[in-house]
This record gives sequence, C-alpha cells and structure tokens, in this order.
Amino acid sequence: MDFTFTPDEERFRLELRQWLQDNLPRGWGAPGYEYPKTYEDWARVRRQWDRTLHAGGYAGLSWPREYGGRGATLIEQVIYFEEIARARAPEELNRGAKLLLGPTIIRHGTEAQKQRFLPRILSGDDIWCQGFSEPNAGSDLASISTRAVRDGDMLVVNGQKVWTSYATVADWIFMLVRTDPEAPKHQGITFLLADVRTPGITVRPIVQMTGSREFAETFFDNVRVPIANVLGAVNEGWPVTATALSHERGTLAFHRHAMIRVELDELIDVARRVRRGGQPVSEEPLIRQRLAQCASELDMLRWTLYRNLTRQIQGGPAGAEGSIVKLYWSELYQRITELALEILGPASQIAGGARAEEGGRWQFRFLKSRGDSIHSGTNQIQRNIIAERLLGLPR
Amino acid sequence: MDFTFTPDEERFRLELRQWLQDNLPRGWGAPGYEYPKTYEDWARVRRQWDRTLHAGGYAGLSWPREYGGRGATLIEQVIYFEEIARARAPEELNRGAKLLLGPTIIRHGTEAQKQRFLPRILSGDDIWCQGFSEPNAGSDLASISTRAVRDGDMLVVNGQKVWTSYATVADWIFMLVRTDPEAPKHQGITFLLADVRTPGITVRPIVQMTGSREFAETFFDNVRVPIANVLGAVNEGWPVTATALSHERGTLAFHRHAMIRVELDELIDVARRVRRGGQPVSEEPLIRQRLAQCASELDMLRWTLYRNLTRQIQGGPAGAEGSIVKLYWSELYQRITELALEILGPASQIAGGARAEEGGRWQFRFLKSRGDSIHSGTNQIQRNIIAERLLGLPR
Amino acid sequence: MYFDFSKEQYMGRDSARELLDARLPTTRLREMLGTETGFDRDVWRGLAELGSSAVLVPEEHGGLALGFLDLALLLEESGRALLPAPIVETAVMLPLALADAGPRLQKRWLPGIASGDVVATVALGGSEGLPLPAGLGVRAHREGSDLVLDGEALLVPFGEIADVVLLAARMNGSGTHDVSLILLERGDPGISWERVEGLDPTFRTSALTVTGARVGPGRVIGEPGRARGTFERMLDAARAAIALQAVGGAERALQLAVDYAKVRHQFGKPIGSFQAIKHTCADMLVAHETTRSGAYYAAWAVDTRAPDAGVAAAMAKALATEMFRSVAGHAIQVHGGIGFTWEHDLHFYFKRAKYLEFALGTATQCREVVAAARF
Amino acid sequence: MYFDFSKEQYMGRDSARELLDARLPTTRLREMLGTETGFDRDVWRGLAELGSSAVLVPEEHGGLALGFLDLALLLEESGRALLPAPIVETAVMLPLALADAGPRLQKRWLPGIASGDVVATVALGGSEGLPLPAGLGVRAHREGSDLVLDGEALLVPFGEIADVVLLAARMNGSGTHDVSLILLERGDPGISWERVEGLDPTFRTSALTVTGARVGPGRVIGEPGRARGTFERMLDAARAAIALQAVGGAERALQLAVDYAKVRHQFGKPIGSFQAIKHTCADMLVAHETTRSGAYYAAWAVDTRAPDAGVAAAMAKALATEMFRSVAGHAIQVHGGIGFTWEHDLHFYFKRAKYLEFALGTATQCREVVAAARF
Repeated sequence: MDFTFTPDEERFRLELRQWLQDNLPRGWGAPGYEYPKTYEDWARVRRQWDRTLHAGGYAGLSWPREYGGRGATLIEQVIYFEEIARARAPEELNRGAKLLLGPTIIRHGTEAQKQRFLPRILSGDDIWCQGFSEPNAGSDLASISTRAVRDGDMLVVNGQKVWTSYATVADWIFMLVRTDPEAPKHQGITFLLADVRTPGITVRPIVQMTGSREFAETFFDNVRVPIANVLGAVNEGWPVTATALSHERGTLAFHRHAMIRVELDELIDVARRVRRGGQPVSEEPLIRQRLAQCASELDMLRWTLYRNLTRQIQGGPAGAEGSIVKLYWSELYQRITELALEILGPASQIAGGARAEEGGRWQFRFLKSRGDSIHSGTNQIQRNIIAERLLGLPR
Repeated sequence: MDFTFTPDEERFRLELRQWLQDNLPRGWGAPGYEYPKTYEDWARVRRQWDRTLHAGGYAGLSWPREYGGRGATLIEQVIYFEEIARARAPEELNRGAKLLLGPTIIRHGTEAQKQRFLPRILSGDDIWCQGFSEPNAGSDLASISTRAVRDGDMLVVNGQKVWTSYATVADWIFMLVRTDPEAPKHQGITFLLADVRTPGITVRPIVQMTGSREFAETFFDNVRVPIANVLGAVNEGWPVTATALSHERGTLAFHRHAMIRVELDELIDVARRVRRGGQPVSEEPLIRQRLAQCASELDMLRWTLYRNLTRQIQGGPAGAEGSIVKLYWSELYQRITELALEILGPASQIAGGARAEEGGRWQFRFLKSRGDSIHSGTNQIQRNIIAERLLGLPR
Repeated sequence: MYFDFSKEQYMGRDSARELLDARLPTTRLREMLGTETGFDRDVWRGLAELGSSAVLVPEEHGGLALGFLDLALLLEESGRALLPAPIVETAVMLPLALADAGPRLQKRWLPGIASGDVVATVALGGSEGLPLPAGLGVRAHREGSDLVLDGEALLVPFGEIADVVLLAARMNGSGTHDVSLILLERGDPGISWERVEGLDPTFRTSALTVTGARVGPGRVIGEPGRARGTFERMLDAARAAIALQAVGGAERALQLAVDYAKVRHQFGKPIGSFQAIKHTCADMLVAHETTRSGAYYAAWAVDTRAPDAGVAAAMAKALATEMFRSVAGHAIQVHGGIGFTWEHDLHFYFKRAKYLEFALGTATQCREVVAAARF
Repeated sequence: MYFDFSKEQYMGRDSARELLDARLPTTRLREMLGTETGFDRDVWRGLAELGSSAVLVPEEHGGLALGFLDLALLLEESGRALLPAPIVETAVMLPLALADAGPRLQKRWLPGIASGDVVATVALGGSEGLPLPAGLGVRAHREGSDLVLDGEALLVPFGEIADVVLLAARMNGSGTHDVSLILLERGDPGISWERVEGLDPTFRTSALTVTGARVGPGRVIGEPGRARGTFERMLDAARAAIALQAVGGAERALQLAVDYAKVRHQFGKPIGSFQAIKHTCADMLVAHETTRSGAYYAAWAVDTRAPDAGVAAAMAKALATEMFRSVAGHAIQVHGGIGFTWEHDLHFYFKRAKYLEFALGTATQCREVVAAARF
C-alpha cells in the first residue's frame, strides 16, 4: 500500500497546475467569480476552453498517442481531474465525446471514421451530443423505438430522443436507432453518428428545475444519414453501446469527487465565517456533527475511488464498482448541499441579487444535486446493477 | 373535532385505573420492579393475570355480552389499552385468543364451538397459540404445506409450524392446514382448532436473540383432530384466516403506542438524571434533538391512531391503515431504543448485575425492537400492502 | 373523542379546492412567474368570498368569528395549490395579533381583512436565523411615547403589495424576549422594500429595511416590549398553518408520483410494480398520513387554545415541512428525468417545501421548543 | 499510488481465515458462552503462531518488527470470526504503548506478548462515557515517586484473564488531558475485578476497581501525566483496528444475508429477486465497501504515522462501526423471523457491532475529532 505519487506523476501535476494558472479564462478560479449567466455564454466559454486544452496538449488525455491523445496513465488522468477541479476550471463542452465516444470509435470504428472524427473531437471543432434516451426508454435503454430504415446507402431516421445534453450547441450526435424491429430487444439496434445540421433534425431545449438548459429533446423527421456513419455494423449496436457506457462511470467519478471536495472546503469556510448568536455556525454541535460526517463520507468516497483505481490498473474490471461510487456520491452530494442551506440559514433562500449569500450558488447546487441521482442511470438502476452484478442476486 | 371523553368514558377509565391499582400483582407497576427471570415464571404470572382480569370483568372487552364479553365501545377498548400500559400491567397470556380467535369463532363458529371455546378463552382456562407460519410460509402465508387428510370424522395432520407464540404453555392451537393440495393456493386451506396435548404434537421452544423464548416450533406427526374442530368449512379456511388477521392490526396498536409512551417518559427521566461532563444528558444538543424528534413522532403516531379510531367508529375500514401504523411504530421504537443506549452511554452495554443501568431493561428493549419490524408481517410486506391497497399501485 | 372535521368543514374544503383547481392551475401559476407582483387579486378575492380571511375576524368587524379549525382545510388546500399569497399572514396572523389590539387598530384593519380588500403581511426575521423571538431583525427603542425602529427583516412574504405590515421588533437593551408588535402602513416614512429573488419562484418575498422609522402608540399592539404572549399565540397558529400547507402540498406531490408510477412503463411493466418505486411511495404515504394527523391535532390545539398548542404546532411544523421536502424530493426521483425539468410541476412543490422549512423557525428550532416543554 | 495489500499480506489473511474457520466456527463460539473465561487459549496460540501479536513487537524482543498494515487483514479476520479475545489490546495497544516505555518494562512484557504467552488488556473508560482522555475512569496522584490510583474502569476486555493491564489514568488536579500510562499486574494489591454481563455475550468484559493502588516509577510508561502522545498514537491505532474488525464482521453478516436471499423462496421466487431485499443488500454493500476503503486508509495512515492518522482512524471507527450495526440489523431483517432467533448466528454480529460502537469513543465523539481537525 502506498499513497505517494512517482516523481513523474508529481511533475505532471505541477506542470498542469502551472498551465492551468497561466491559461484559465480570466477571473475563473476565484471562489467569488460570477459565472456566465446565459447558457449560450456558458457554452461559448466552454467551447473556447476545449480549444485551449487542446492547444495545451491536455485534450484526449487517455487516448493513445497515435490518435492525437496523450496516452496518459490512469493515475495521470486522476491527477488531471483533481487539478482541474482544484483550479475551478470550466467543464469541457465536449467531454462526452472525449470520454465516451472517442474510445468507442477507437475500438469499433473504421479507419475512415477514425480519421474523420477523432481529431475534430480533440480540437473542439466538432462538439458532440449523446442521443441515447427516449421518452419511453430511460432506465430501460434497450427499448428505444427511434427507427432507421435503409434506403440505398443511407439510413432514414424517424423518432425522438430526449436528454440529449448540449444538443443546442452541438455539431454532431451519436445515437442509437432501431434498424430491426422484429429482432429481440437487444439486437436490431444500430449505433449511428449524425450531423446535427442534417435536414429533418429539430432540437428543442429542455429547461431544468435549476433554470439551466443543457438538455434537449431532439426530433428526427426522415433524417438521411449515410450508412458509412454506422459505428460497428447495422443491427450490432448494443455491444458498441456497452463499450460507450462502460466509460461513462469510469474516471469521471474522480472529477465529481474532486469538485465536491472543493465545494466542501468552501462550505467549511462558510460555516466558520457565518455567525449565529455570536458564534460561528461551525461551532453549533448539530451542524458540526453533520459537517464532520459529510467530510468523513467524502473521504470514504476518495479512498474507494483510489481502491478502484488500483484494481483497474491491475487489470480488474471497472464495471459495477462504478455504480457503488455513483450511488454514494450522488446521495452524499445531496446531503452536503442540503446542509449548506442550513448553514447559511434563512439567507440561503435568496437566489440572486445583492443579498444572496455566496451569490446563490449553494442554492443552485442544492437544486442541481437532485438530478445527480437520476442522470446516467437512476439510483434505483444502480442498486439493481450492484445487487445483480456484484452480489449475484437473481434478476 | 373533539379530544375530550364523555363522562361515561371518563368513569370507565377511572374505575379501571382504580381496579388496576387494587389488583395488579404485587410489586408490578413500579418502574424499578424486577420482572420474573424465567419464561415459565413469566407465563405463570400472566396466566394468573388473565384469571384476575376475567374476575374483574375486563376479559373479552370487545366481545358481545352474550358471549361473556363486556360489549365495550372502541373508545373504551382504547382507554383499556392506555390504562394497562400506564399501570405497567403484565401482558395477557391469552391475548391472541381474545383478540383474534374469539371474534373469529363468533363470526364463523358453530353454536357448539362457541359454547365450548369462548367461555374458556375468557376465563384463561384454555390458553391458545397460533399455528399459521411455517418454515416455507412466512410472508407468503397462503403457501403453507402442513397437510390434513380426512379419515372418517377425523383429520390427520402432518407437518410443521413455526413462530407459534406461547406454544410451550398453551392448551390449544388454532392453525391452518392444507386439505386440498390440488386446489389453487388460497383454496384448499382449512382453519383448524386442536388440543395441544393430542398425541403426535411436539413443541420445541425457539429462543430469541433477546434470550427469551415465547415462540416455538410445533411438529405434527399423524395428529388426529375431529372434523368438528374445523372452523368454517373444510377447504374454506382462507376467508376465516382473513377475519382473524384483520383483528391482528386493530386496536392492538393502541396498546403498543401506550407502552412506548410509558417507556419514552421513562427515557426522558433517565436523560434528565444521567449526567455527562457535569450536565444532564438531556441538555446535550444532539441527544436533545433526537429525543424531541422521537417524542414528536410518538405524538404523530398517537394522533394517527385516534384518526383511525374515528374512522372506524364511523364505519370506515380498519384494514390497510393498520399497516401504516405498524410500520411507523416498529421503526420509531427501534430508534427510541437505540437512542436509549446512547443516552445511557457505555453503561448501556451492561446487561445484568448490580452495575446494569436501569436493570438492563433498555438493552432488552433494544434487542426486542428488532423483532417488531418482522413479526405480524415484515415491514417489507406492510409496504406492499400500503402501496397496493391504499395507493392502488399494481402488484 | 372525534378526530375528524365536520361536514361543513369538508364542504368548505371542497369549495376551496374547486376554486383553486379552476382559477389557479399550475399553468396559471407559471404565467404569474412573469407578472410584476406574482399575486392574483382575483384568486385572492375568490378565496375571500369563501370566507378565507374572515374566519378569525369577530362579527362586529365583518368577520365570521369562527375558529382555526374552520380555516384548517382551506389552508391545506392553499398548500396543495401552491397559492402565491400571504394567506397565513393575512388570515391567521393579523386577526390573532389584532385580537389583542385596541379598538381603533381593530377597526382600522379588521373589516378590510375580512372582506379581502386588505392584503397583510408580517415582518419577522433577520439574516441570522436565530430562533424566534431572539432572531427578530428589527430593534425598537422609545423616544417619548413613540417607538423608533431600525433594522431589517428578510423574506417578508409579498411585502411590496401588502397594505399593512405587522412588524415584530425586539426592544433595544432589554431581554431577547421582549417583543413589540407594530403595524406599518404602505408609505410610512423610514421604510423601504427590496424585492428578493427567492428559491421558490412562485412565492414572492421582499426585504424590509427600517431606518429610524417612528411610530406613535396608536400603531402598537398592547404595550411596547410586552407583546410576547400575543406574539407566541400568533406564531403557534402560523406554525400550525404552515404545517397544514405542507400537508396539502405533499398530498399533491405524492399523488403526482403515484399517478405517474401507474402509467409509466419500463421493462414492460408499470414502474409502480417495482418495489423500489412501490415502497418509496408507501414510505411517502406513511410520512404524509402521520404528519397530517399531527397537523390536524395542532389545528385543534390552536383552535381550543389547549395548553400544548405551542408544542403541538412546533412538532407539526417541523415534521410536516421536513416530510413535504422529502416527499417532493422522492416524487422527483420517482419521475426520473422528467421530474427534474422546469416543464414538470414537481419542482415548484420541492421549492415551496424548502421555503416552508425555513419559514417561522427551522425544524431544529421547533424541536427545541418541544424539548424545552417536555424535558 | 497503490491502494491494495501485498501478496504476502493477503497470504497472512488467508492463513488467519483458515485457522479461524477451522477452530472458531460459530458452533465453538456458542460452546464458549458456557465456559468460565469465554476465552480459548488454543485459538489464541494459533493466531500467535501466525504472528498476530508479534507483528508490532521489535525483533530484539522476539517480534516481527512489521507495521500495522501487516496486521490489518488479520484484525479484519478477527472481526469476521467474532474472535472472543483482547487482540486489539494485546497485539496493537500494548506494543505501541511499550514502544515509548523504558527497556525494563519492554523486556518484562514484549517477549511474552510476541510469543502469545501473555494476554494483555487495556483499562480506560469510566461510566460517564465522556470523550477520551477526559473520560478516563481512574485518577492518579503522586506520593513521593509513586503514583496512587483510585477509580473504576468499566468494560475492560477480558480483564480477569489478562496477565497485564495497561491502565490509563488522569492526573488528579491537572488538566483533563494529562494522561499517565501504568502497567498493572495480576495480583497487584488495591485492584479488584468484577465480571460484567455485557450486551455481547461472546466478548467478556470486566469492571476494574482500583482503590489506593500504589505503583512505583518502574511501572509507568514515560513520565506521569505526560503520556498524552503515546496514548493518542495507541488510541488512533486501536480505532483503526476496531474499524477493521467492524469491516470484517459486516462482511460476514452481509454474506449471510445475500446467501439467504438467494435460496429463501417466498411467493414462488427467491426473496433476493424482490427489490426490497435486493436494494437493501445493495445499500449494505455500498456502505460496507466505502467504509472498508476508509478503514484500509486509516490502517495505512497509522502504519506510516501520517499526519492525518488520528482523523483517518476516527472517521473509520465512527463510520465502520455504524455501518456494521446497520448491516447486521438489515441482515436480520432480510432473514425475517429466523434472523431474530438465538439459534441463528446473526444476533452475535449485531451485538458485537453494538459493542464496537461504544468501544474507544462513540461515533459522535469520533466525529468531533474530525471536526476539531478540519474546522
């Protein structure tokens, strides 16, 4: 057992930290910084940030060098996530493509597809959105009903996707379509790449309860997509999907952990600063216990992530352990943000304006946290996965 | 809305209170009283108490007068439970027979059965145990497999029951047997009354995790029971069972509520008396909040019971509301006993001897409370009942 | 022993529900997000016609002279409909406070309250969030027979449209429990309002700043610094009222979850047939039914001025608002992605629950009231 | 960055599990309930042969001079097997305390500890349950160069069979944090034992009463009243050890629940296919895996004397013991009626969990350690 980093890893961390300090967008990184107000401004900042990362050599960290990546080790990827959280850097706009799609194209794509798509993912020239969920296929993803019918060397797509993150600002969509409605549910699915500007695609933003709007519904009306844009083969999209999803719960949790840690540290500062009845709130026994409990649980998360990391480095599966981590952090984060409102007291109710404590950001986080137990597989689904795959309980 | 009692009800309460004061077994009722140590001594006290209640006219409170009961109103029954809890009276040994079996015989029994069984239930001459559960029929009661085959005017019983409370001290058992194994699960069941001393019946006590042993396994080896002892008709025992079970979650909850209230009052006294670091434990902010929360929840239980009572008096169904109450008090009681150990501190770990705080009784209650979410339908089953019957969710 | 409402009280409930279902569907609530005041005078008048704010007003002032129980189910309905209006303040707190005021103040305000012409609000807390009354945000000191007021009250419901503001202030230099109750009117010098953007967009709040505002004795209820009893009766009733609103709101959120669980299919079955959903809904119902009982009891205790009214109200307020937040949160989870959207109504319930949790004393503060009374 | 044990450490784990599975099945544990001491010297010696209590002892005293990490998995196994023996005290606490003692004391006890001949225990808490060291139950005062001891330590593990008792005492009249560490031997005048019937019947405890017991400086570790540093290192390691035992015990309880859920049928299906059971088991695993990570990290921090060792151990102790109690409780619930019987093993796990929860500082007290360090 050893919790130290190698000199190479430490060097990577320090270089990255320095690079972030030099390259972060103006004002970012300061706790009090006012983030862009509109979703469009936000997306613009993030798209620019993707380009900056690319220029700095930090795009596609995990990708092999032959595809323009950095070939970074798992530990370097973890360091990367820790440092960008620490620096409060913007999230990459094209993260889904870099983490999920890229590795999937590398594994299942044709040479032409690799040439065409991979470089533009890294450079941020193509922003991608993910078209998996449908109104009647959420937890039960394999029951998608968006149809694609072959017409010569084209597939003609009709149907609807939902929760397509970033669809309003994306250039491309990777999506699942049903190409054989007669086949069993998990067969007859095709993994397709489509230009969002293809005629017949309509994107309607979905506003979330936080007021932000990074999701959308996407409608397909006789959309013609070349067969050449099928990833894998027609009707054989499910294993391709499995590859993509296996990356969803991978190292990303390190980023969430590191972000929550930055926020919890902020919260501890708040609790020491805000006074109630002449003493800092951090001295109130009830708050104190709950804050200590949150800090402890966050450490449990951290060490669990590191244990999984070692297991992965040793060649163990990433799979269902990711569900443990997702379940744990999403519920922990809900408790932390709820506690934050109690620490702030009645002023936590104020969402904006000069009187808003901490710029209303804890309130935003509090609301946002409610989505964390839903997206990327609801916590009910995560519990199924844990029970069935890790404990071997019957379906 | 009115929370006062009528003069008649108040009179009933005061008479009962006085009667309890005059008739309670020596020493009972004082908080520090040392209860009988062995199960057999305990049963002896309770059997005697049943006789005393009968002599005082308090046996079969809810039964019609024509069957030797008191014909008491629902409110009088509630008052009864409140007062016996307040007086810390022993539990009736024959409670199952009085609450479940008696009303079931009154509804489904023949005149001969009524004549033969009812008076001896009330007098405590016949103590009854309940033979419903089997090793493979717990939550799924209708899947019992104890067989009974007709032989002339006898039924010959073979099989095994489990969780037969009081079987080691009982005279009679009311039980379910399968008389038609070909019929659908809920048909082919017969409700049978058997003398525990019939040859072929063997009772093996089950010791609980508390160390007490009020349950038993009961084995049946070619046990011959007269057809005349069938309650209802052969193969038509399931509706009879439903009658019996509908009484299980009835007014009994009032007794549990009243007992928990007595215990919580004791616990509040303990918290004010036990000092830690120079102040009463009741002043520690964390304990204080949890104790106040328990007290509040106990009040929620009380008012819910009273609301149900009014609904029942007005002719509403008793049914699934009982599941709400059972679920709520069993989980609340677990929290209360757990809190009690924390209030007592390390000394709570001591189970017996001169150093045991409060005679170790909180520890006993702590362990016992774990059974409350299991017996009479596990809390998982209660949730099913609530969701399906009260919310109409699909099976 | 009869723990239910009367037939008349249920009829009143039905009328209120009918009115609110018709005039305040959530589509209307959404429209009002964009209006200047976030307040709908037609709905307010409609409720007033049902007697909402006349219930606790004496007959001599045009009221119905009924009890809190006669208002309880209407308050529950107001929670169910997420009514964006200071009904707890106008219909409960002002009449109770004015009951202890002199005849001139009563005559000035009670008839308008009873008729629905007056919209009233109450200004209490500062930013510190201390328990009441220690946490009152405005201080008063005497100058001759006048009181001079300074300070701030955050989160005053619909402050900017209120015709009258009942301000509770602590007396400078005296104990933390010496309360004065003052009636401020719109346009009084030395007071200013600022709209506050709150967590709950359907319920407008403002911050009130008072700077050397001077009021004569005619504006004070009872004696300066001696209104503790009035203040607490008013607070108890308001807490019971909020508990009832939480019960009403939670009922709707639970209903939405159950309805959705019956029709939403995944894996070929309604999701309500999966125990994960089924048991969650069962737990929601258990929490809802039990705290509803407590809220109803608190209503009775307030109505009859029972000795345990303050404890019952504190219990009900703590448990019902926490229950509402939990039920609304679970309802979102049952809905999955759709529950997290702005388009779906659930988030309004979740946000209202969070508003109610902080209003008039947090659950922690309410539990302390219980502790202080019981041990 | 490598967060796993070494192959050798896993081999040690396997040996310990093999030994305990063979010699300490729960049937044996049940037999021991009826024995005089509740202690099995054969099992103890078997563990000693695996090096259990030699790991932390220096080579010059016959030890293995290894680190806490080399003991961690054996401690986990001891929890899994519900080992009825003062292994935390003998193998962890005594060697750590004696590391700061003079050579004569070391020579007197360490070789016996390393060989397994000596059974040691530690006497700490009084009945009040205050945080350590304020809650130490025995006071010491100086008389010349001697210390005179008075007081009581409740719940001393296996006190009556221990050859040596490490007693931590507060100095009379000084700050609550001035600790003296004294070694008492069996038969010392002024000390008496009384068997205490505890919640966990498989783990014997005794109350130690000290009445004017006089010890010379040769019995004291370090300086009287100055052993705070030693005490805390020892406490940190012991808390990490208890966290590991809790992780081990919980693993077994979870396994029993999962195994049962796979074979027990109701309504024609294994109960493990019902989400109520399935999700409960998933939650148990989540709690178990995450606190296991924390316990392993605490072991590393203790092993390397990392600056956050005390915080890591306090966190792990609080969360792992609460997790164990919760997992054991859920395991009983999953089993239904059978889980509530004496005949089934689960209650022993539940009771051990409750013992560990109270040992060496409650979860509340441990969280306070975290709070004091972090904010």
